[in-house]
Amino acid sequence: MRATKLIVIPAIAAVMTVAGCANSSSGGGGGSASGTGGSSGGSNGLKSLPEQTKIDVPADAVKPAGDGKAVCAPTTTLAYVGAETGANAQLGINIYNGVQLAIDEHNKANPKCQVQFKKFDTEGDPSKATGPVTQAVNDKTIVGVVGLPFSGESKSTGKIFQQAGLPHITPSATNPSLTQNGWTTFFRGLGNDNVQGPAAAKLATTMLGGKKVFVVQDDSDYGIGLAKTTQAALPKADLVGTDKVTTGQKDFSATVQKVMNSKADVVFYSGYYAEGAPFDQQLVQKGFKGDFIGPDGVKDPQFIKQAGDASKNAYFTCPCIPGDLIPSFADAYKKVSGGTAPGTYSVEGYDAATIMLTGIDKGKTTRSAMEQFIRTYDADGLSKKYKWTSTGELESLPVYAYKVSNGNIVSAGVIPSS
Amino acid sequence: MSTAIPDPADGRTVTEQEIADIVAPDREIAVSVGEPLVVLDELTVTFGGLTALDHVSFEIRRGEILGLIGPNGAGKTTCFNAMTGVYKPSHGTVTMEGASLVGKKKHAITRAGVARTFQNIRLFGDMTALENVVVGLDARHRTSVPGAIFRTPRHVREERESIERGMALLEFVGIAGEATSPSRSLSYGSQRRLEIARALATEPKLLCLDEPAAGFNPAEKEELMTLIRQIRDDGYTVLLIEHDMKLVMGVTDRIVVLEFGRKIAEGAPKQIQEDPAVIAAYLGVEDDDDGVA
Amino acid sequence: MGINPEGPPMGGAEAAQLDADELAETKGSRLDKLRGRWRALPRWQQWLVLSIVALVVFFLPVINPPIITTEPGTDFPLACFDMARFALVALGLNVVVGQAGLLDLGYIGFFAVGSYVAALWTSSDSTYVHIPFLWTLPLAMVVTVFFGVLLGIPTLRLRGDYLAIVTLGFGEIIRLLASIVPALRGNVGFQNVGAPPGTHDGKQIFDNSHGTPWYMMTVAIIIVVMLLLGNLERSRVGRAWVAIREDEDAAETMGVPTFKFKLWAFGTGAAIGGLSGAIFAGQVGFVNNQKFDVATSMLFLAAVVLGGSGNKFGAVIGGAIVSYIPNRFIEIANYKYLIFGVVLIVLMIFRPQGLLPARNHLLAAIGRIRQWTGTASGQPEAAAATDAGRITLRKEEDQ
Amino acid sequence: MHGLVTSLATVDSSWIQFDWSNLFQNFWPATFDGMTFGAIYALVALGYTLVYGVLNLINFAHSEVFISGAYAVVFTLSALGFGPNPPHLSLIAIIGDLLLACIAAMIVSAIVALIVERVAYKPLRDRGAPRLAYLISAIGASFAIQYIFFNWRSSNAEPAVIMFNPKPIFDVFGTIIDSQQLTIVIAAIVMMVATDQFIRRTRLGRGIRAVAQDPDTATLMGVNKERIIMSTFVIGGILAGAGALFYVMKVPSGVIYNGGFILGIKAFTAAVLGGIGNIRGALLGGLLLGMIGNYGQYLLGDAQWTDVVSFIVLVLVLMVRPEGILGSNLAKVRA
Repeated sequence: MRATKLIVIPAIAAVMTVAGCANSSSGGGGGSASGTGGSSGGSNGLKSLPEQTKIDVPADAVKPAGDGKAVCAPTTTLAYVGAETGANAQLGINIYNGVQLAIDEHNKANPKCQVQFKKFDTEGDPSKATGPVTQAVNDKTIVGVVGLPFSGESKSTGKIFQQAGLPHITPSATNPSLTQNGWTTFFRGLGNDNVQGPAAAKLATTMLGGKKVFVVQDDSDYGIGLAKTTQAALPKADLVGTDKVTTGQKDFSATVQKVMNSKADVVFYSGYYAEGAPFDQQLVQKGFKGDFIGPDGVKDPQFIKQAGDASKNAYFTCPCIPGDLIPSFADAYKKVSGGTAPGTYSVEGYDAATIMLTGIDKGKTTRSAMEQFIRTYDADGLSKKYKWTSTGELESLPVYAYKVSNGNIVSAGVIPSS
Repeated sequence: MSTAIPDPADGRTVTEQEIADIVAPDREIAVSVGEPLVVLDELTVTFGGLTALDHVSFEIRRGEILGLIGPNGAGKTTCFNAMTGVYKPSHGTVTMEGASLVGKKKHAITRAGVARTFQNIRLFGDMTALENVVVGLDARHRTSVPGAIFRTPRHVREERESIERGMALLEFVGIAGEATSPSRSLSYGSQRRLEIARALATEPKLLCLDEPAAGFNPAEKEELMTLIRQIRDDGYTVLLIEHDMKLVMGVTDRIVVLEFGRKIAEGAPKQIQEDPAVIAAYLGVEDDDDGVA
Repeated sequence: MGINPEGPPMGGAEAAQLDADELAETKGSRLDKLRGRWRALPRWQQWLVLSIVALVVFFLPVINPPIITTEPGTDFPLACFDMARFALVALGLNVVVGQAGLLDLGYIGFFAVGSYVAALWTSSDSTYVHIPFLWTLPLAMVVTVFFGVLLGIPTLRLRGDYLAIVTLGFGEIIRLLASIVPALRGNVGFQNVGAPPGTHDGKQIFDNSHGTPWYMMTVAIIIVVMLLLGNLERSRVGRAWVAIREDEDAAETMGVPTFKFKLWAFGTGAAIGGLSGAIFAGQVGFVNNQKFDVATSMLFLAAVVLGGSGNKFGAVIGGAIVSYIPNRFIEIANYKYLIFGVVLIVLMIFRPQGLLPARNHLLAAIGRIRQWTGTASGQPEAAAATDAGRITLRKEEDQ
Repeated sequence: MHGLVTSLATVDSSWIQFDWSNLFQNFWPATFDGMTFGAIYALVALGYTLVYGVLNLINFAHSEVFISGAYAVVFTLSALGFGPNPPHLSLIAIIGDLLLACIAAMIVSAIVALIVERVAYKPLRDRGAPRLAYLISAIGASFAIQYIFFNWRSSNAEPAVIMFNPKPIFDVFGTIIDSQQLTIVIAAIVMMVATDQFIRRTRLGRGIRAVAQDPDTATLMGVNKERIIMSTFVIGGILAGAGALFYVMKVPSGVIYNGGFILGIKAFTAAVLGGIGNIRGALLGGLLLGMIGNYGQYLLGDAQWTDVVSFIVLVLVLMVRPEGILGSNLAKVRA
């Protein structure tokens, strides 16, 4: 055994030297010239966006606490249905902590209306979801549901909610077709892919001044849909190439090669941060000087954590107000989550729960009353204005641009529509 | 019940004649004794650079018991394997009744009429003795998956015949009492016999026995010799590889001797015993177990 | 005992009797007494017991027994359906792995093909001709058999370990193709997959939130499949499979066309996999590329091995357990695979034959053989000796 | 049936397009990058091959042996201050740190390999279990280890650790080969050669070959079979640990609980492609698989095709050469 190491280790050492020599030959130690793309314009010929210092939290945003005088039956229950475990758990945890926070705040302020909270685990799996959803639907004390987080599971269960008349607000499923099934109980608490796509196109071209945009999509429902609407909104001449990657992929050499070949100045990555972060990092490492744009699925503190300095070139689109920038929310959230900061869709979960809690406070403690209440709801939440169309889409949705500044995601203002 | 299964209900003991009729229904047909059944012509097998079998030619005649002997590593089993399709000969032919066996799949060779046993017993351990034999019988059956699923009349008929013939074969080799025991739990001797029954079940024209007496005591060998003769008398041709000279000399009609992959002698047992080349070959390797007793 | 050899073509009574024997016989030496008692029971009592068991199984979701129930975590009838689905899958995989001894790590591929067949011909998202859902079941079987043969022809000549990796690759290819081929809609998937017809009080019976009808249908299918597989087992085909599993070379030498029968095993397994996939698609009502991964393939394999590779009752029970445990104990959802992994190791060490070890009857009319054995050898005690032999074997296995 | 096939093909046949110009245009980058990955596959494939040679079984848990090493690399380097940004360290310091990480990975991988052997295989061997049992036990071990990491480290990938910024070294056919590619390929080849020599020349190597050839005879000849088996697992683990270092070097954010499974399948495919049980076959299979996958990716358009093409090539190769390209086994390596 010892003999093996004797052979192996010198071999590695020898080779490391090769690597090291190469490093030092091009100037002073490993990676001193990090060569990251310009974050603030200039070097790459692109415009930069000013950081937005003040966040437009709607002054009259509805809070779950209400007026503190609400009265309701002690069995009144809200539920979260979605991933709690499994590979998709993180998104679900972000959401139900938001819901938990809303309910905690409500119950603290309203001693006579203690709303119960139940969670049902779907693992984010369309085939698993029917069981928990049926269970939730059969529990008559549940008057409203926050969920389901993913488009796939929403598709496989929307009908069950519809049959039971149980209203639910999805805080994160963005597939446009979800509102075209005639489900009256389905409400979407954020913009769908059709809203974000054109905004992303606008950010890439008009706002950042990109002339050559490269669109990369993952193989998720979300990524595919968003890439499609983004490409459609881009001027034909500005789209220099497209590529597809797969969920779980960690090496993007081929895609990076294609981007470099295309001489693109802006890359739009339509997917989630798990692939987006290494992709951006590898782009920059290969010498990409342009900007990187990701949608709300990429806009996550994890992105910066994983991509490091490479993330300086990143911009994000999101039809949301950044909850982690609202200090009061972030602090309160951390108490519920056990210390972790709010993540993607935490605010949406909080807002969705707030709307239902407001309904309960107003005596809407049956499913049909709750559905009617949501349908006619018209008020600001923490992240946006909530007013639904007849199909369950939100009516007007500003899409915000975000950028990375000093290792944080900061708002760069609203992306003008049209 | 209109079948030929001896019905235990009537309390009658089955006669040996009845069993023999079931085991070898074709006995009367296979009587053109002496004609060549299988002909090996210039058969050569090489592994890499090593020639295991070097231009070996001989014929196996209908109705005879042919012994194939030689010192260890002489190529006996290789010859066997080349005939039964395990190895592909690099040169030469094996023909059976005029049709070539070379290049045929192992199962096709079996169906063409060559059956074998293995030197190191290779039964289907999880199966009962009877089931083992029925696998051999299945070589002649035609039912396939749909027929089996829906239990077509042919399937039912074949299954019934299988049990009947399988039991008769077990009776023939003398282990019918253990028909429903898993073959793994049979005694060594019974396993050897079962291998022979299983090979016979494929209705071969030529039965190849690869050291069937290995590990037997003299009494068992005696029984085996009787059994081999019975098999021949029932119209089968037998090719026998065996170390035990007494057994070989006692049971075979003719003998082929191999050494270092070449044929060095061929003839009646008497002739072989006196052949100087054979004696020379065996003197070199003679030991207590394998020597001429 | 009057066993009628000219019995009905399905051999219903006899087959059931043999299956029952098999079930009882396989429980290891500790249960020998039980087996003996079971055998001693008069026929009608055996039937009575079996019928009661069947009835309880059939109405399990309606009974919804406390403690056993998976509520409030997940709907019990749907959990029951999931058990039945897994049982059916395990039944199919058992043919391939348990009977023929072919290690198939890509069985999920067949399941996926079945699901997509149901989706393509019934979903509102599909542009193909729509046919009634029930017709997609045989169609799914035909299509998966086609895929099974397509995969089998180049690969079944390979030896065990090579076959394992190639089948694993096949499963992955099917999953990837589901993402790549636009007609299969990748992650977007197919909504509103069809269901069997029928309404009750104006509501659809086979609704995707009502597990009971789906469960009962699947259980009925399982029973039919088991009877048919039993027929196969006690035939030339079943014997060929076991022979191949035990010693492929010897089987070939005994005239078994091993390639052909391996292909049949693959095809049969594929058909059952496809069937379960189609039923699954109908129940969930939605099909996309999400759940057809290697890990699920491994769960299927775990089900077969847990229950007892080669024993169809074992496979069914194994399938049901693998599906039930995570639904019953949701707390362990995150530890599910960890626990399965450890269980697999422990099982292989202490009870490699699974809960119900394989002991297949490969011949019909066992009773007749026993009598014949006794008479032909002229030893009245031969039958008893036979039983003793069995017990010996089992002790060996138990070590 | 026929209708289905044709309709699937006709409705949307745009999904498969052979873009030869894309392949030719990117041929050399695809080759070099493929070789880099191939070298990593090869190092991991060696573990499969050695164990297969000695025990005749697929150590399905070897992928987890590998990923344990990758975790060790990440933890070590994170502790040493490496992160998502290239370090500002001197050359010597970097080499020292990487060596440290490499040794840590080798030790961890070797320990995990040994545990797998003792827990999942040894008891089966003692009981004379059938072949299928080993495989299932291996799958069990693989799952158990994966989900230990899952429950410990969550479903997120570990944050990236960048070891150094690749620098262009030289230019071949108009394509730049960087220091990273060169390091990985050369190191892997050196290690393969070292292993090959080790198996040929050392006493332990002879023992391994003897057991591979005929375990019973080897035992009779005085070879301690159990010790040989353990050594084989340890050597496989050490090589997997080295593979893990290069993997993290190449894919800094690729350390995730199921990351080993995917790479393990590739490595095993590589071993089979080259001829399982054959050390040189592992190298050849690894390099080929890396390149073929990359060619497929460029030829057919995107990364989803990599695995499809790899597996199809594997099937095709096995159809022509059922024992893999080089086909022989460990026992036949000549001394």
